Amino acid sequence: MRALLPALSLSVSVLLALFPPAGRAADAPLSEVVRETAAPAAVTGLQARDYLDNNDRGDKIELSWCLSADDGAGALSVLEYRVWRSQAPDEQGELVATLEPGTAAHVDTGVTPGVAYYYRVEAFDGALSSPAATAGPAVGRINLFQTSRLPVLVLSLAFFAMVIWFTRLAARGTNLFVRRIPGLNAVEEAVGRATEMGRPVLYVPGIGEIDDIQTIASLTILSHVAKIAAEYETPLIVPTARSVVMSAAEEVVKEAYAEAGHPDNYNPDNIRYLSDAQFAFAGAVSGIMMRERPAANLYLGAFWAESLLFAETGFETKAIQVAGTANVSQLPFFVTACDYTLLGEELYAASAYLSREPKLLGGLKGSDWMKVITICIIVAGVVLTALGVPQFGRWFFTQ
Amino acid sequence: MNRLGKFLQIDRRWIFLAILIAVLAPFIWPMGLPIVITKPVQDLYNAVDAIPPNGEPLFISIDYSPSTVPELDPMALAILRHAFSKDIRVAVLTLDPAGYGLAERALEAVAAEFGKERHKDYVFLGFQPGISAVVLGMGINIRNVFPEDAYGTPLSEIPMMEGIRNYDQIPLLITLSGTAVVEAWVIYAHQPYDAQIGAGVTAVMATDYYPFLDTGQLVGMLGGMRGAAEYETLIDRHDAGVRGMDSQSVIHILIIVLIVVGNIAYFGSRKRAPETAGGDAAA
Amino acid sequence: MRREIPLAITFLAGMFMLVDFFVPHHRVSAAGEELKQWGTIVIAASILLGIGNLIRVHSKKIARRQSGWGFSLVCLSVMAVMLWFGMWPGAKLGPNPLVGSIAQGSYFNWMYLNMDVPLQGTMFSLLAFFIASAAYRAFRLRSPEASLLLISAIVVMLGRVPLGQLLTKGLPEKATLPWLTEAIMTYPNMAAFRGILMGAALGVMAMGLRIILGIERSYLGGEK
Amino acid sequence: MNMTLIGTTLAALLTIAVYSFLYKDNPFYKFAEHLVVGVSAGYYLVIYYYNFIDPTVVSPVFRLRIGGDAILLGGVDWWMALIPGLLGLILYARFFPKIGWVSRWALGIYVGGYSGLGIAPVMQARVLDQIRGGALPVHALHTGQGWTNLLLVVGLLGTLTYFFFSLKHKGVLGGLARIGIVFIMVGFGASFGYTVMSRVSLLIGRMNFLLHDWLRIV
Repeated sequence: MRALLPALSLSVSVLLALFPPAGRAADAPLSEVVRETAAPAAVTGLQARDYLDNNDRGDKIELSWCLSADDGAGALSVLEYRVWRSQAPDEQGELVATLEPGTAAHVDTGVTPGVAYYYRVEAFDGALSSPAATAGPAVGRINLFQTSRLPVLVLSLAFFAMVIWFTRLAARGTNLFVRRIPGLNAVEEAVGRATEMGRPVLYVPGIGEIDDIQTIASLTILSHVAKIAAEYETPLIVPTARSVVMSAAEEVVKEAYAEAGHPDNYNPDNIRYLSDAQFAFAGAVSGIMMRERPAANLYLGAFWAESLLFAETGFETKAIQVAGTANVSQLPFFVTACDYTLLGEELYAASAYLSREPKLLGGLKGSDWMKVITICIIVAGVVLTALGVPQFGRWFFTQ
Repeated sequence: MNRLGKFLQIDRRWIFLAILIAVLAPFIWPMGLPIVITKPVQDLYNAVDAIPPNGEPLFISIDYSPSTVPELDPMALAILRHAFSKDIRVAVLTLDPAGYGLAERALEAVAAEFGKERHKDYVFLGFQPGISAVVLGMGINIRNVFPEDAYGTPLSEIPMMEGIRNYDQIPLLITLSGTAVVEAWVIYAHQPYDAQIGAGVTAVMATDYYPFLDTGQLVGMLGGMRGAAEYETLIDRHDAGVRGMDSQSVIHILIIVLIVVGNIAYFGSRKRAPETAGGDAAA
Repeated sequence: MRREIPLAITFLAGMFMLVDFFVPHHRVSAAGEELKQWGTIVIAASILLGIGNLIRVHSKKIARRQSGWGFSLVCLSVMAVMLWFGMWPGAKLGPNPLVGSIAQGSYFNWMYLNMDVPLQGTMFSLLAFFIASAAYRAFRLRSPEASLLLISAIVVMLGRVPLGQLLTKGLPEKATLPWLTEAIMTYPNMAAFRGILMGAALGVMAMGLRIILGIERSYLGGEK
Repeated sequence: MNMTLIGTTLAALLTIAVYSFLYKDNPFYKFAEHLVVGVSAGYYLVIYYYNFIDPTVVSPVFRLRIGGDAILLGGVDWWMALIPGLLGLILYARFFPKIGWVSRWALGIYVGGYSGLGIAPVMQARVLDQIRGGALPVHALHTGQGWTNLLLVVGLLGTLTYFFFSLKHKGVLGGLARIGIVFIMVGFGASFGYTVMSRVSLLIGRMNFLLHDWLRIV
């Protein structure tokens, strides 16, 4: 009988290794036999380094390790990991964290910046601890650069360099070719038609706030449209949904009328703030279309759901309609209901294209070459993944 | 112009009338068509379901305004009901000034339904302007952006908010929005702080966010009234979402019939009268 | 100077926020937060500019008895009532009297829920009618591109509703309308939108850079 | 008649007034249109004041100074709240022609700040992440996944090419751009079809209100 016991315990431990119990090992009395003799295997590959988040106070150190061999499987199932921190390599120090099994990383918060720390990580099975893995010294620092954002910085700098380079080229008088953008010439045509019919032009700069770059692109186009309208002596109505956009539009239009030599024709009552509320604005603009009957409706800027409300009401009043937005979800409606539509980036291109100011074309050229780079990276990525180089995705992983 | 050509110029008010009839009829004679659950909805449901009861709260950001109430209110109600029925704590906030009253209305209604207690089971944090600033600020400390709840109680005195500092203690944040606010949550909360973001959006915005589901930037998504109807089916509590689905079917069929009829008329009349109305579909 | 100072301010504010993205130092983050806060306060403070414009335009109409001046009167008086209900002196938030509060149950909240919410919601819902008339008018098989637009629209419209799902119920999974819908949304739609988004993103960045560098300044208005 | 019933009836009548616009522009619609502009203007003013101007500027600068203690607001002393308050004020300088140009300072901070704020996250979320999501493995063409990935990559490259402005769309470039247009058109169609649902939901929502909440006939 006595010989049976070790044999039994051995076979139980083998069985347990093969078919780990669902609960913790501590619940299974038989494994106690084994537990008395050995501690769980130690964790390996422990590393400690400064942890960098986006609001860095230098008070965090990041730890990572490989799980103990007894984590999850095996008779010596790990109950928890214990993380100790000290300021000397051979001290046990202070227990800073106990972590659930399966955890292989931890961020220790609350360290003093600039102080060197040593870490010990032990696997604990409820009775015994594994030998400690040690790492250190690690120092929490207040960093000045978010390294995980390096790819963003590199690509941004490349992009800036190209934009600035082309802008300087243009400023020196180099002729930069830009292909015809369908729909842009329609803007002038539309204003012309309104003049012939003796009816006003309606220009809606979207419902975006002025921090939306689309709104600024729209104000640039507005300045161009206002000049034509001033020359033709056609009234220009600009309804806005944001106070600041309204006051900027006032400045832009007043300036354009002055430049066109008709400062007296500027009517401040035609630049109107209607409402910040989306559909109060939409309803009021529909009212303007029905009652003041503009012959040309231009919708350029950031639009949301009101896009189709404008375009269909405008269609009913038989106005010629040109639209443009970078809000992709609204493009289908403008495309189906308006006469011409500027898609996405064409809106930004339009301000450069219409003003024909060479300096503005630089940005357009820069983003064109950025597109070439992007396409090359994507193609390279496809090829590299096909060749079995999995790192590609990781290079572009940022936080 | 032949008879078909005239049909193309039909007064659009007849179309409006047809739509009105198509939406009303199923209300009076419901058909009860079955509803299939799609993956983004199931994913969001599972993510909510996985939150432990009476622990770290589910955050719901009611970022919509009155205009999108029909689509998004049923979502808010369904998610709140799901959470409260599982005893999951809920914190509600809004980044849209017009969402204040709506958020309060939805939260109080469902909380009363389940007999939940303010500050113990749920909290209404109110509105803070400056979308990106708030979203980023919550990554550092919620108390910086919401020092107190909507009724002036400091967060430190609210039991359920104890220990809830930033996105690390928020198992899931669901934004319900008809605008680009979802993107702000992704860019300023998921990117820098790795917050888990789920979204409920209007059907039209859903197309914008499919790429975000693919890259894991969004945990799951409800798209439009259909998404709400699916969620209502999942929690087995039919409401406005499910009720409207029959009308949806009928109107969709009506529009398709209109398009087909329009095309038949177009081809029939084209030989004599070239059609000029309508926008140029090519870009 | 009148031109240079604003441009310099734009440059400094822009560069700071740009650099802030790459610098994790907590003081820089805090300063960035502060700057953002300033920006939003500026916007909040600006709302009176718009309201002023609204009051000016409508009161002019009323004073001159222009056509529809009665409606202008409705607009201005309802705004005044709303302000009075919401901001009666001594008001504070939370459950309290009906006037001078915005909490649930107050007059302010009542007007909001029974006027603002239904009116805006209904204006939005007009789109159900307009989308039908736009589809009827514009979805014609007149070119290959227009045909693609039409066909994918019809497939998705059918695939999204229960009735469409019933139509193809017996077929293998990859021929059912819901599957096709999901496929169109996930593949061509996503590829195209991803492309448009990336293009637009480059446009945004180029424009942003031009603004910071002061090349783009029309939004600042004239020189005077 | 209680307030709730009056409110629901008022909301229902306003709803019908808006729908009358579908028949033609009429006084009821004009009334509704002007009403909503007025109500929402009042609403925004009040909400902005309570939630924003009051806690960030008025309270720290005025009220709390009376007590003598400078309070901290997100780590900032009360006087820091004065700066944005002043920036907000100088927006109104444009009404005084002599100092009107000062109003651009506020605009400069706002527009400049947000332009700078936008650039890098846009590069990150809309370019880098999308490159990562766009460069998919296409070598496993014997599986369905390989083909769909190929479709995604080709569509993405085509669309990007369509937005290339520096060269005329001829030859290979023209071909790719044409593929781009095909994808864009299918995408727009799908988006349109998808949206029909959203818009119809809104109508259903209003009908649900009229029939269920107001008339109570369903």
